[in-house]
Amino acid sequence: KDLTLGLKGEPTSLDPHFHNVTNNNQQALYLFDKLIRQDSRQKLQPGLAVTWKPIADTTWEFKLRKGVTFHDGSPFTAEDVKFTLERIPNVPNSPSSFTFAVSAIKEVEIVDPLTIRVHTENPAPLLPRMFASFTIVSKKNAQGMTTEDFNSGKAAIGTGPYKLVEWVRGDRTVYARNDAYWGEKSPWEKIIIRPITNDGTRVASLKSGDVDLINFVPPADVKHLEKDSGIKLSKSASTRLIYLHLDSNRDVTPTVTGNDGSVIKNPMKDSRVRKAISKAINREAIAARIMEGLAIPASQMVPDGYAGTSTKLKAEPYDPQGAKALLTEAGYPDGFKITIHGPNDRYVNDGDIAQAIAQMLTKVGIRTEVNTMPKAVYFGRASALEFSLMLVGWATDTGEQSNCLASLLHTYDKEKGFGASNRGRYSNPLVDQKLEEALVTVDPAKHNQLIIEATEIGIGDTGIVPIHYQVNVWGSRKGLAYNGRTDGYTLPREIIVK
Amino acid sequence: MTDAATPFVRCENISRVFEKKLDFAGKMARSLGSNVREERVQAVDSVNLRIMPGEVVSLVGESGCGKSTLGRMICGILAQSEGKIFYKGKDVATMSVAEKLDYAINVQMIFQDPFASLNPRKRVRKIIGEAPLFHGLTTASELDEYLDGVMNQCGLDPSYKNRYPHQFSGGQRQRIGIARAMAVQPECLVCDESVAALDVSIQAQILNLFMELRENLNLTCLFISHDLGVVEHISDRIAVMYLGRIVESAPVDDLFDAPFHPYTQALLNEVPRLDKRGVDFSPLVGEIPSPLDPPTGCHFHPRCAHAMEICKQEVPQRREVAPGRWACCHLNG
Amino acid sequence: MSSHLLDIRNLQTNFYTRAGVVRAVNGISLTVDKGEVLGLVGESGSGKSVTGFSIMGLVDPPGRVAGGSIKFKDKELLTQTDAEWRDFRGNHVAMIFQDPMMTLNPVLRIDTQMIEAIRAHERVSKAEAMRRSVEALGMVGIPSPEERIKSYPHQFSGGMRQRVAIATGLLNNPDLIIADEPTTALDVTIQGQILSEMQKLCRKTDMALIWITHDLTVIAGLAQRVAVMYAGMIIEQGPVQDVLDNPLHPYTEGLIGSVPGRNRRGQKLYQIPGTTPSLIDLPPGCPFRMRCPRATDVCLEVPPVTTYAEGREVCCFHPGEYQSQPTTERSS
Amino acid sequence: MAVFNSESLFWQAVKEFFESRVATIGLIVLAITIGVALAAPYISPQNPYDLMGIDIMDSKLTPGSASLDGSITYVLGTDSQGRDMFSAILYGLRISLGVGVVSTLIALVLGAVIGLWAAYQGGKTDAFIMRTVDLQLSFPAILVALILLAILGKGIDKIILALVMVQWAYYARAIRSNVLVERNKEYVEAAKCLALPQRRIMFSHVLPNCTPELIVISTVKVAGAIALEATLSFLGLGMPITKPSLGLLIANGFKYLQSGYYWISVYPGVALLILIVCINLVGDRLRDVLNPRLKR
Amino acid sequence: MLAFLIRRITQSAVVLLVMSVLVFVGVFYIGNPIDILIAPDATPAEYARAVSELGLDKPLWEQYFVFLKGALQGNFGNSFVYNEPALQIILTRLPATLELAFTAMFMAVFLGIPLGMVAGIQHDNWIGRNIMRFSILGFSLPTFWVGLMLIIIFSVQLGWLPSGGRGETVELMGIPVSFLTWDGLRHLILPATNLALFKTSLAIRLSRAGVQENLQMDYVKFARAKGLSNTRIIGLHVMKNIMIPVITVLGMELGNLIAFAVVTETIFSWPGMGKLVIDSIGVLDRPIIVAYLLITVTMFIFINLLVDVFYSILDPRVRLGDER
Ligand SMILES: Nc1ncnc2c1ncn2[C@@H]1O[C@H](COP(=O)(O)OP(=O)(O)OP(=O)(O)O)[C@@H](O)[C@H]1O
Ligand SMILES: Nc1ncnc2c1ncn2[C@@H]1O[C@H](COP(=O)(O)OP(=O)(O)OP(=O)(O)O)[C@@H](O)[C@H]1O
Ligand SMILES: [Mg+2]
Ligand SMILES: [Mg+2]
Repeated sequence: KDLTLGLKGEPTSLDPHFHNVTNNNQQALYLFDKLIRQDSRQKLQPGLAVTWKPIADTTWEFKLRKGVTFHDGSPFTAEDVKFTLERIPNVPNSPSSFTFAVSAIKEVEIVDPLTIRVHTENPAPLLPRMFASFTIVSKKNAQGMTTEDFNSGKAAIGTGPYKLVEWVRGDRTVYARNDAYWGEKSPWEKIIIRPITNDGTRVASLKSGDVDLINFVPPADVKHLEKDSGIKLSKSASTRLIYLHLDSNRDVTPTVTGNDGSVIKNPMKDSRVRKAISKAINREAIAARIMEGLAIPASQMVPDGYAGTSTKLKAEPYDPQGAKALLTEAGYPDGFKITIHGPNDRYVNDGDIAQAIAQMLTKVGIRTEVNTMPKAVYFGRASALEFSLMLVGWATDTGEQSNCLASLLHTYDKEKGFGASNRGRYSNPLVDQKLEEALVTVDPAKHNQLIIEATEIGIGDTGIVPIHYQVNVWGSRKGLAYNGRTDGYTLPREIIVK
Repeated sequence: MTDAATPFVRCENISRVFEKKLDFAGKMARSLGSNVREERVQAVDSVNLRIMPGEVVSLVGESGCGKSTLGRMICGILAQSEGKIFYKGKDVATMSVAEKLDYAINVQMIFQDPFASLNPRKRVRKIIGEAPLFHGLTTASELDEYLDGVMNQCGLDPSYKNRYPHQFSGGQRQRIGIARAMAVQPECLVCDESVAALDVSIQAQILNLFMELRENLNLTCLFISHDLGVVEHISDRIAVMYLGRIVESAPVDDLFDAPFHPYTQALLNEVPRLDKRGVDFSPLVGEIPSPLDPPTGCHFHPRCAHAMEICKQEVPQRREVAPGRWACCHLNG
Repeated sequence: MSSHLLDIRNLQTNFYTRAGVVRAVNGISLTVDKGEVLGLVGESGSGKSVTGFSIMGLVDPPGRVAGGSIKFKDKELLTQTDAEWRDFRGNHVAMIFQDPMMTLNPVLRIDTQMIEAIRAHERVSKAEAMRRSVEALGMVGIPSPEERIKSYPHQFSGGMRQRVAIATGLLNNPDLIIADEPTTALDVTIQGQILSEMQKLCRKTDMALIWITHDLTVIAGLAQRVAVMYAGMIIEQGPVQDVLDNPLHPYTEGLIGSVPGRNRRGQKLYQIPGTTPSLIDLPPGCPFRMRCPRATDVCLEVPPVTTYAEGREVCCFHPGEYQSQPTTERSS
Repeated sequence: MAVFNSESLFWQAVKEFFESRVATIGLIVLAITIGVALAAPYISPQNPYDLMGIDIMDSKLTPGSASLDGSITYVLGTDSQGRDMFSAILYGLRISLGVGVVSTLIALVLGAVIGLWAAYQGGKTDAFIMRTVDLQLSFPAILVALILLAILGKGIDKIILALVMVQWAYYARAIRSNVLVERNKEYVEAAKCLALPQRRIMFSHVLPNCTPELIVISTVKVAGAIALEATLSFLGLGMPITKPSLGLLIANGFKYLQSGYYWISVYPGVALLILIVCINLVGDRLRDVLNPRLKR
Repeated sequence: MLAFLIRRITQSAVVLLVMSVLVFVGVFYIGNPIDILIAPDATPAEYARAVSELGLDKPLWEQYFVFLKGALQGNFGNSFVYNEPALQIILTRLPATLELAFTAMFMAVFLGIPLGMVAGIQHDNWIGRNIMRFSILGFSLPTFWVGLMLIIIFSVQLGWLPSGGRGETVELMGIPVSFLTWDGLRHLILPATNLALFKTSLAIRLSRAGVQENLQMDYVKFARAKGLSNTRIIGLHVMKNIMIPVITVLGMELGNLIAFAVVTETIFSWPGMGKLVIDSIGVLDRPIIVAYLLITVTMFIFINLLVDVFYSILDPRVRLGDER
């Protein structure tokens, strides 16, 4: 009857447009719906929009679903969509909003209550992808409402599969089934979500039967949970890429010194050194020993099979000899000293991965120190370019490679908004050019081809060093299973009852 | 340089007030109507006292009447709030540094508690020897010899030099305390209840030691005690204190024969004596008043059998009632 | 002779410490009669307090009464059960301690502490107990006792507190009060007041009193009989006049000699050589012999108790000469 | 009754100390632990801080397994990096002890100087210092340390700094109140009367008499500091990950506790417990032996 | 008393002021919250907008004065992360922490003091010794380690108690509490035990020392000389005397308990403000951190004040105006 979920995180708010962060987005889907849904492999699916198509270079038309009502019984119409699109850039104090998703829009035109047209400044091939990132709120209920009103439940009225019963911050969120839901009916009357940040505690809650299902089962626990007959594990590869960013632009980089401690020229400007670093890393070992098999060695920025992935790129094989040779060739036969920085509370086993990489680099002659820190400190310093070699993660929520390319490999360009997370300041005009072209190419096939080319160039030049894609694991009590999602969301509709 | 006519130490109207001032919060509270007040204890109230060279003057009085405070001021470890102290005729306040040091060393104090007055972490050698060494009365190489002398003088076995205080009995400890003072070759000792904590038999030993030292070295002594028997035994002159004031001072025999002040009379009456058998005790009535809130006029009037109206209002002046005898009492007026 | 109120025979109290057995009370015999004031004198550590505690059954571990007998009104105390002891204490015999600052519980009001003393022995109402407490306070000379009884101990001066302690002791009309140096910590004037109150009380109620002190002069004024203790033994006892004027034991003589007073002004005081011995592993024989001017080889044996007259005893091989003197009439 | 023997207070205290069996055992174990910790570089089979020497392929081996290349046997198993747990524990002990002792010593000296100075100066200086101490003490220690470390980042120097920051005020207050008590004792007056200079009285008479209590406090505080360091490391602040202290080892093993890799967390935990319990046992006994209130 | 109050209040005000400055500067130095909060693919323009939205582009002192002005009116600013008034967020979490802390304190008092008294009275036999051994252990074990062990033993191995979370709550005078429901109680036991262990040991040691010290006092002997029973002597005379230091110390420790709840709350996912603040430090949510610290310290000060007042009630010798 009831379902209790133990989730690693908690939304910071129930206002779906306040904070663009996994936990918020995930639980927004309990209360609200998107125009365009993403399936478990992040393919686009009809949501509140039944169809969408470009009717001109700069115009997209969306047909809306008929007969959908909000929790309060009011009907869903194009007015609500328009209201949502206008609300998104105007949520006060939002630390991280969805403005990016609507920034291309010039005008929203309501054709009839179930048809809406979106006009853009320039051709916007990625608009449906963007529209798959946010949910639609009710104009009637959300107009003039603040984030607080959503949190209290007053404005948290959507078209989603569940209605909000209560939210006790830090303790639980309780949802009740929306019997009038347009989509698949929930088998549970009530869903209780318990935020349990601590990995050990979360696993323990599952084992003791306090919760029915948990997300982010830590890799270390997978082995013994698999032996537990009362528990079922579900694994799913994710789009979360763990990679190294290397300072490849500056002449002198902060943490690199010669073996004698003297300041030397930044060796990582040389693509051979970058390649050597990539070759020195034993991805299989990391996946097997540290991730307990719950990682897939990565070759590029999103896993195979996603839009924009190259079939030519393969994960760099472990080759210490080759790495040494390349180092010698680049003029560093005895290596150099460097510090690898990484967060210790952000990704699965992030600290361990950084250490393992340090171990491996040290073995090919690059004497590596490790410095891990809480994400609170880490990202600020990383963005301030204080590091030379850093461990970072990237999740491609849109399900295709372009925004990843734009953020990580495109030359940093504050005006045009490129390279926002290019903390190594990698710069390659060829990559820039292909990507920029792709972004205005509406034809899907051509668009895709350009992206692939850009990726091949960037990765081939070792602009970043991909390590692996995380595999997410859900654990549930016997009788339940989870059909994992690449975005890592835990959604009731993916839960399989046996 | 001390001629017989110049007092060794003379106190002129010295007073000592202990005050606890109100801080900012206290003042504020008072202005808001709270009844906090500054606490002011007049421990010593314009006392005149002279100690002639070679004389033993005793200071008696009830607990809290300011005996120790007066003693400590004379020793120079506590500053007076008012009045002057003359050392060998010279005002201490106007002395040079060297003279002050001379004064400080020459007047030494012996304490009451044989346990607390010795530093438990130092050996006897250090306790006694530190000051003479520091003041250059001896040298490190001659220290041992010097100590032997001092310890012998005080009836201590010099072989105990390397012991710690806790390894001695109470009487021996008191001797160590005396030796410590004697080691700087003072001319005057201030003994603050120095025998009060000792058993009778030990007390006798220490008293004998005092008298011996005094005779041999012609020491001047201020002997503070509340035990009239002891005082009677040892002193030349007695000063009786009551609540910060000296109410009477007289040569010992005169005082015991004919106490003048009603308080002295009452006090002497109280003293139990070996030769007073099966007496009916007829005590002085009343409590010792709190120095925080002393009675007006003559401090003794609430307990005095002869109290008159004037006693409540006016502080009696010090008068010479007989040659060498002073008293403060209105009966005398 | 069974007419004594308290009759102690050969009492032994030992402390079993890590360093060895401390024979704090080493075979003393003592009697107290109704209405009598007995002075128990001796130097620090001679076992006076332990004697008192033994009578009260209050010897703390590691101490234990090791032998002898204590009879109170012909009843043997040492074989009493815990409950009997509890009933006995404070009811038949009361004890008052030296330091008035410490004997009262600082966090309980005076009335609580007095009422409980009554109600521990008698089933009376609180109001009745209160009335009696107020009365007792009045008896020891505390002004306006009805108000003062509501105070806490720290609101009293030392002398007042000692009076409260005495009043508490009096509450159940005991036959005997053991006062363990109750005036040592007080000023002469206050001591005089307390002595006077005690004297009045004893005369009024026919209560017996054991006054423990190291001050011979107090005994001289207060007591009728005196017992002198040294190293756990009573080395001399007898009527006050007799003992003070004609001490037989060299220790008593020395003690009297060392009291400073006008008579010997300016002269050297008599000085008992040496210090009190440690009571651990005390060598056999007379404990005073190391300090005794009269000691001879016989003193290596424990001296026997010699009785000169009724109640006039000494424990020495070389006593002074006994001048038979008529005992003073007891002041009554 | 005074017992005369010819020993100094120190030896008497030592003798008394050993009268307690538990405390003696505690002291012996502590001595061994300290010895082992000091000798770690010489006796541990591996330098767990040297990345060259450890191999990820040896990770999470059960106690008693041999390494892949057969060169060492991991008696207590390995952690997720393939680090020999036995060596890591020895080195961890070294860090924990070092951090505990050094931070306590610095805090002690700092606090002592400040407290003494406050007591010596009196008046406004005293008031100011004591208000600062109050301020410091009105923050819960763990929060101060948390925030400080968040600001400072990682490293042994930083954690020592943080621990000093949370401890000094405590000592300053203890010293000051002790000094105020001692200063009124008669032996200090005697020294004054002997015209010895004030500074000499403070340092050579008053201070030594405050030390026994300080010794007692600081032993217990060393244990506290070690536990606090472990807690902070556990919360992810403190030591850098490649130089794990015991607390960090426990934290690293925490996530494996339920997975059957118990040794990664349990053995360092046991080592930490032994260390702290022994220090506390010794401190407790010291308190009994040195406490002036229980004796004359 | 009035002087005492005035003194305390002025002091507290200064403490709070200094502390808020320190925290402000401290958090400023840790880093920029936007770096953590913002989506990684956000454009620089987006970044700049977020910075100015939160007022982080102003100079630090200006930010501080804005804060101070608000704080004086009871407004600590909105949480960066939750966009709700920081104070309100903390206040909703406060009852959970207080419940935990008070329960732990309750356990420490009602377990620690009797055990300590037993240990003090029976100090020579095995009962006393074992109690002391337990207290040494309780004193030594780091809280986080005990928490871990409790979970492993009682929820994983034995499955008796839940491993985390708060359980069902009911409102008691408008405050949600969990100890009144069976489910809530079950959730409360482990974390409270965890938190209480150290304080219990402390209470044991304090009361043992107190009993031993007091039993040697003359007043105990005098009470026995009055013929009182042991029960009354221990239960009233000694008890009342040892309560004074024990309550004082434990009272002062209550503040520490609230702070240390950070660790316990993290381990047991107890939805209190300790966990909140750890998370907030993680994302540099300055308003929350500042408000949390101010509230904790205010509580600290208030508790100490109460303890002092309580102390003066327990101990008739103390007069509050006297202090310093
Ligand atoms: N440092 C001080 N601060 C405040 N008050 C003091 C101080 N020293 C002494 N007094 C007060 O001064 C008064 C006199 O004290 P003093 O020690 O001189 O008395 P005393 O005659 O020596 O008493 P006793 O016989 O008890 O030693 C007392 O009321 C005491 O409380
Ligand atoms: N608890 C104890 N443990 C060991 N020895 C003790 C204990 N109590 C008393 N004694 C010893 O018993 C002896 C007699 O002590 P007691 O207290 O009776 O002496 P006192 O005559 O009352 O001395 P004072 O005049 O100092 O009160 C002393 O030697 C003392 O050391
Ligand atoms: Mg004095
Ligand atoms: Mg005694």
